[in-house]
Amino acid sequence: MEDLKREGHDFASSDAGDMAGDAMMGNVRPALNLLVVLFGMWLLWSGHYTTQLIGFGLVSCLGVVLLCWRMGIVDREALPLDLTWRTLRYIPWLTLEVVKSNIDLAKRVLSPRLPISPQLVELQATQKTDLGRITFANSITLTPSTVTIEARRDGRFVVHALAHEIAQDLRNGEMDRRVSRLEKVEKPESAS
Amino acid sequence: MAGALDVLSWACLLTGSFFALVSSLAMLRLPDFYSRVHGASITDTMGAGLILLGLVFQAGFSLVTVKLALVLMFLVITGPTASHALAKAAYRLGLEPVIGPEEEESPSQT
Amino acid sequence: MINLGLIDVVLLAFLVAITWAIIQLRDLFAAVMLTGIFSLISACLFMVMDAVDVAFTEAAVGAGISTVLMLRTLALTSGRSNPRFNRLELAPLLVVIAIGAALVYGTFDMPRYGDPQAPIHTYMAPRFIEQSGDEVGIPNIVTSVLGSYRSYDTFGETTVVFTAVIGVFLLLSDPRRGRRAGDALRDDIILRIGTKALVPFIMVFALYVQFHGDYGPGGGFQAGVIFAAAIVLYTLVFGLARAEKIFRRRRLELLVAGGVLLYGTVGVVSMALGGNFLDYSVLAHDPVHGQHLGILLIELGVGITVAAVMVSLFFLFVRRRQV
Amino acid sequence: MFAAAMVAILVSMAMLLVRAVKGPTVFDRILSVNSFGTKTVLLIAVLGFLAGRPAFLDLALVYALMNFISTIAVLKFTRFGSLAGERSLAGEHSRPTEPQAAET
Repeated sequence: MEDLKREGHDFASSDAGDMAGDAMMGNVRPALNLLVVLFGMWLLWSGHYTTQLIGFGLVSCLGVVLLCWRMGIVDREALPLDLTWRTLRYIPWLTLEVVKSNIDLAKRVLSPRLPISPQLVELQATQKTDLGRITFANSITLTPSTVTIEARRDGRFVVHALAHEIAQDLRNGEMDRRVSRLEKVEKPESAS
Repeated sequence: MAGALDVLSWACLLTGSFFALVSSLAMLRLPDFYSRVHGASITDTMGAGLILLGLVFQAGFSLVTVKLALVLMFLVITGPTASHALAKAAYRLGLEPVIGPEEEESPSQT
Repeated sequence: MINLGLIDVVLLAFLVAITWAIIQLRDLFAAVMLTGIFSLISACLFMVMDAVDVAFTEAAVGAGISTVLMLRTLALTSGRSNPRFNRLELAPLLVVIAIGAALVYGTFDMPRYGDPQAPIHTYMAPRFIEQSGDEVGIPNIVTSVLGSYRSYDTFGETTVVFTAVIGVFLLLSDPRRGRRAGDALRDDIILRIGTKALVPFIMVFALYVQFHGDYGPGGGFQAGVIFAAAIVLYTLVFGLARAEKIFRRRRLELLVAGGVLLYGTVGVVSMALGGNFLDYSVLAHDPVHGQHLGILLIELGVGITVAAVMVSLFFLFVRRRQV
Repeated sequence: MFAAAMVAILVSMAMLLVRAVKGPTVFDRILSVNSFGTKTVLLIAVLGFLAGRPAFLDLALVYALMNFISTIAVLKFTRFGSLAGERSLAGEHSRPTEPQAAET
């Protein structure tokens, strides 16, 4: 809740981002996670299992993790592994929403009358972390007929919706609640 | 069994192609930039998803399946990110969206 | 293959339409966008002709890096083409028509596409196809040819890249440049997290392309460009100032030279071991292993040089003061 | 069946081409190019199966990748007039933080 009190201006928040950039140094766990995932990807993608190539893969992944560490982009945000299990329950729901929305949009586009009425919707998202807000924002964008235009750190969203009732659905906030539930168990980390 | 898979795969490919077409049609028909973003995101989700799924059924379970899944995952991550960045940039630069009437029934402009 | 024939025709028609549109448009930004589409379609054409390695390069360079550089150039000029050049000039038109006619006439003498009797298919190609498996021992013949049989050419090409970038360094490195720190797009949380998540995977993919050139399409050149693209993405989102702290100019310059040097060293070492320049067979106890090692090393050299060159070029263009 | 998918993708590419040429705003063009890139990825994947060479998928991934990066680059260009983003962030181009057309 304290999070929401902060004045949210997106542009001014770059300082906070900078601090996050320095604070993430010394965070070993995400680096190990990244290494494991990258190496797993290498094995899946490669398909050639000679000692030489696996060796190259290991060296490559290690090198990339070190470089990314130096670049300051290795942190929990980038690879939210611990969210995965709860996310797995969210993905089917989202997929269904996306499919429904696709069919609805296709009907609108194919109808000769073109029954649309674009709206701008302002929302107050209830997620407490950057990652949660991003999940929400991307879920909105992934669903055709809604696009996130602004996603501010204080949770104020501006969304473009293609029709009145789609905007109404969004205001009802089911997606918001579901995404918020994803981060429920976490300790509410203040955004870095 | 193989026949059923084939039918499934064809159905996916055809539906996916249909959505790809609808997406482009939406890009042509919808009245302004912001609504066209919705059209583009049909390709990113249903179009790509179904076509790649159709190919997965063709490939059976192999490394190719994994690669297809990863390509799809990549598209699903980058698609919305790019759409959002684009819409945001347009909004920040002051491109005004066409706002439709509140009631659903009235015909839209343009 | 009726389907592929159809695809050829459609894609070529697209190319013609785009070219026409590019000529007609006065808005240079729109022209750059259309050039991007042009290169996407050309790469599809390469694919249809089964030239996967070429399509790979076109994808990496044409669709990605060159758009960025063109946009950057556009930022230094005005956004519209000069209407003065809009008039129809007779003399240039005649010259263009004459040259075009000569070229078309020239194609009459060329063998049909895919003709097995064409000279190019009867001269060296059969030997490469039949013997590269025994001599070089690598499934991807393109890599065998580029990396081993024609490694002189490839060495030359790498040197050309090296020389070109030295020219650009001399032209664009303005010591009086105004350094302005830009925070870039980092304030956008969505873009920031997306980039954080993607960059490591892009880099690993680049290295995959680097080391799997033996088996599939790819190799040092493509890998270098993809790796550079990851750094470009990072720079775009996190800002030039931060990127330059990690990829220091001095180090990039060393890498640009280092890659070419690695390539050349392989050649010199093979001479020292009693072979010809760039004859890898002497590098190990049995020739096939030697070939493997040689190709691996020179591809690595090419990759390093290309990646460093691309990143340096990008930094130079971005740093350039707006006139 | 691959052929049908191919034809559909080609036709939709043609429609996107029209949008890219017509504009009218820069954003429409960028959007068209981005969508065109996605269609290219799909076309390459389908072509790979048609030609029986699923190795094409590596290429499809490169396309998806380059498409994303060039879209971001183009965006930076239109937002700040330069890739480094030097122009002041709250400068002439940013709009007031309050959206004008909000819901009632």
